[in-house]
Amino acid sequence: MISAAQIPIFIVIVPFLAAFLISIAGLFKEKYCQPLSVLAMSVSLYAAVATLIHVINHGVIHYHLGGWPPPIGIEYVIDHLNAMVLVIVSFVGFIVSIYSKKSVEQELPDKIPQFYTLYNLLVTGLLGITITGDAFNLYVLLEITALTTYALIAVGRGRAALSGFNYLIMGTIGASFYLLGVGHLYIMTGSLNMADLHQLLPSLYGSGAIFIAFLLILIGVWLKMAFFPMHGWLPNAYTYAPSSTSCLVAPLMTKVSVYVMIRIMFSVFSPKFTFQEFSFHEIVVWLAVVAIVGGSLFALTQKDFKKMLTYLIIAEVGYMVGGVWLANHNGIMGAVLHILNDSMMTLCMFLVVGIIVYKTKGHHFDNLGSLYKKMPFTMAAFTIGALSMIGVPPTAGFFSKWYLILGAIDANQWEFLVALIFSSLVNVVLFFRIIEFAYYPSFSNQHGDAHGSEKIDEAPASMLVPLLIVAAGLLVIGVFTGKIVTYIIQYTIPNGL
Amino acid sequence: MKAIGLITVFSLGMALFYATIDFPPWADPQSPASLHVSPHYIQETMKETDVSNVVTSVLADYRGFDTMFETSVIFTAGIAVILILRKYSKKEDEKFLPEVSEEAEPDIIIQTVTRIIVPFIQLFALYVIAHGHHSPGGGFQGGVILGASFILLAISFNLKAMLRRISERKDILLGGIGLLIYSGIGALCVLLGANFLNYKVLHLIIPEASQVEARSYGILGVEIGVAIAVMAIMIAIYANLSSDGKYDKGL
Amino acid sequence: MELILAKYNYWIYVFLMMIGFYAMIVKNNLVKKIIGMSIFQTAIILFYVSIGAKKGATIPIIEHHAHSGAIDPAHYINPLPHVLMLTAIVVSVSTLGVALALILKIYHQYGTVEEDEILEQIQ
Amino acid sequence: MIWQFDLIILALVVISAIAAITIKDLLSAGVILGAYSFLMCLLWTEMGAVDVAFTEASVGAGVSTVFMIAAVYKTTRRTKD
Repeated sequence: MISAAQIPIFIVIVPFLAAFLISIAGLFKEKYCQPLSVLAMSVSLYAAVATLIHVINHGVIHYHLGGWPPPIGIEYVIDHLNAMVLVIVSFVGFIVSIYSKKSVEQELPDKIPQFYTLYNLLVTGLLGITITGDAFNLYVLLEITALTTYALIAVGRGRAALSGFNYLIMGTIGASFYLLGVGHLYIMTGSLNMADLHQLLPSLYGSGAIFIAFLLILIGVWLKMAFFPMHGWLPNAYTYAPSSTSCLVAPLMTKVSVYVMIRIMFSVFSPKFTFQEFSFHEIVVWLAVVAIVGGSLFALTQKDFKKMLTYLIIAEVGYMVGGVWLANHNGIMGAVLHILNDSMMTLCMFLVVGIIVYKTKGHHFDNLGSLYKKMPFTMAAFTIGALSMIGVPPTAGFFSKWYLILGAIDANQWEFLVALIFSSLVNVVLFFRIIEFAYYPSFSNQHGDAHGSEKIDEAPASMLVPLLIVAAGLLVIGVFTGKIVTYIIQYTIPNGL
Repeated sequence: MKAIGLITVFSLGMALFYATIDFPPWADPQSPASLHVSPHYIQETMKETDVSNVVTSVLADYRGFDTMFETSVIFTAGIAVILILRKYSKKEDEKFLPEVSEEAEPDIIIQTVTRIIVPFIQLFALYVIAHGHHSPGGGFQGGVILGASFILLAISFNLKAMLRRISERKDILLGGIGLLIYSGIGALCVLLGANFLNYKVLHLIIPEASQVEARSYGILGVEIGVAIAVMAIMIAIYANLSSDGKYDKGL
Repeated sequence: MELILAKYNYWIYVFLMMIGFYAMIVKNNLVKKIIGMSIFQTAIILFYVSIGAKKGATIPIIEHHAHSGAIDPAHYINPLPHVLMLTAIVVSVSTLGVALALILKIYHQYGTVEEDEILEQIQ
Repeated sequence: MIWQFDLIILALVVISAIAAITIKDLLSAGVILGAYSFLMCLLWTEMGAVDVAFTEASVGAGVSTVFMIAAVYKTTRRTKD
């Protein structure tokens, strides 16, 4: 009875319904929460993959919610770009929902139903942001993701509550700026639908209000993705969050925000406005350069594995924002490809951190001692992830960096090229230092009972299998980069660039 | 820090002020916002949905998808507060206790007035929910008022008195059920072969209803769902905030 | 003068927003930041409601005698911003609830709600 | 719409906003925020946004104020700014 045209709605609605079922199921039997969550995520992933295949074969899908045509109602618009992001989000959601079982049981033993309810709502929010074609609907979903993230971060240990509060303040400012920008667009045009705005706006380019609207939306989105001058909230928030939270939030939050930025720049406004009327793109690339260099340098000074990774996230945001604002084909292709690669690399790294926290109760460098002997599979996956972060050829990270470098050369923005190479060199130092720490026993127990602790002590299968899948995925994406570019990425370049 | 803050605030103010120069004059009937999309809602609402309050018809039907997520924002907040604050075991004591902790004597006048007034508040809330089609109001306002009547009970007696009427489990259950009503009506439309939240196909299962009336009933259904969810979550947030998540005597 | 009469409503919203934003980023007390946040969000709602206002129009509820015959859109206020702002109000109360829950948790951890005192304790 | 009424409410809104963030007692600040919300609600009724005003009266002026006061009761009224 359900026709194939209804498939896109299942991507969002299944995790959404599951959230309430989980909260009710949690009142009766807590052990059903995690399997329900996995089930919902797998249905969502299946629907997302089916949609992606449909988009590749037949082009853009429009889905009218409530049967109302836009701009009267809300519509879903799925093109190559967001079909790909949908698959990434639902894949990460699926992987982490399997992985989280042991980790949540250890860190939040009495709040399991609430955790999985919010988990499903968070994934729903991210999927909804990606799929929607309505500027205001995006705001509502932005707030769902924000509220769930504040709570999921704040239940961590130590400074988590304070970091969560700072994130709340910054996140609310970001969302309010976005809402204000949409209000400016609405007062000037009378529409909220993205495609409709794209039609109406060109006659208003040059108006001060439109310029301010663009600026407000950009600043709002930059706050959400922790782009350079507005990155202060991110490191503490992600470091003190529970491992399952950071595994889900760290790979997705910044990438979905980058997606929103691309959507606003090219689908609501146009490349002509963004790069000619606005004419700030060289400054933005410079900001990205500062983000990359600064993020890498701060990462060097850290003595904590997880905190180091959070600074690398800031550097990676610089990659993507810089790539988009290079304003040429290779730059944008590199940035879009990096959304895919970086979410997989970050996921891989945070999964490793989660396992280390599960086994050694900490993420400081001291906790890494002789891990290569204790957990060979985990550390093998870590090595693949590290090589990809550095950008060594067969892994995925190399290819997006290659496109970004080509884009920098095309745009004559040599500073961006230098920053990319500098950051790769810093990554080499960072990850080889960690490999060294993990190869030898740590200093603190070198003299004591070092011999007893060197037996293989691998993580449980429910954590290890997802990690190995992701690590293998990094290699697979690397090998099939050519296919991904021909079938998906090259369609994401806006018309009229 | 203060100087940077002031500079940021003033640059924001100047930017927004600069933007207002291009705005159409305030309350201008010829502004784009009044001409582009909104006339459709005003002209067609009676014909298409049989609801005379345009805000309700846009809220629950034309942009019903927004409203579903808006309700789930509240639900999210409720679960988030429970996740952050709720303490299930007695053993973890706080290091720092609130500064005002003297216990007030129960006041007979307040308690009697509350006893008399609460049923009327609840009756009014039900009226607001049911009459949202034709007058200001609807699920949100009604749900908040319903929740407020329980909060009034908790303030004038104590939290235990409220929890005797609506326990924690029942509360969370109601919150989930309210949202399941909303999204379930949407999913029912998909099962009947139309797009999500397209209430007009409900005429297949509602006896003697035309497609337009089916929309009207669909709107009423989701408003009831919203009201239940909002009431339950308001109670949950208050209960957690006022007792530090311990669900003891409250304020 | 014309300009002032046409725009003063917008300027009030800009001013309220500046007050709220100032409190959010400069104030040291966490509860004060939350109060600033409420003012900030309410100012945005005021802005949207101002977009919907229409001179010489009545509230957006269709009158009963108007059921038959054409309805003049200029006769009713634009309902769309109202709908959007119902959402925004709900979002602001949800954010407030979560923020207050976080403040309670922070207070139990550090015994104060002043940001500088908390940072001193951490160091 | 009566412009005198409009101006008085706008002035009161601005005054209560400034008072809410400057007063050195969190309980009072919470109550003034409730008054601010209620004035806003009057302003919106006057602009014809009845549904928004109704929601603000029940949510902003009602429940939010209760939440705020509950939280202040459970922590402290003291503030340095």
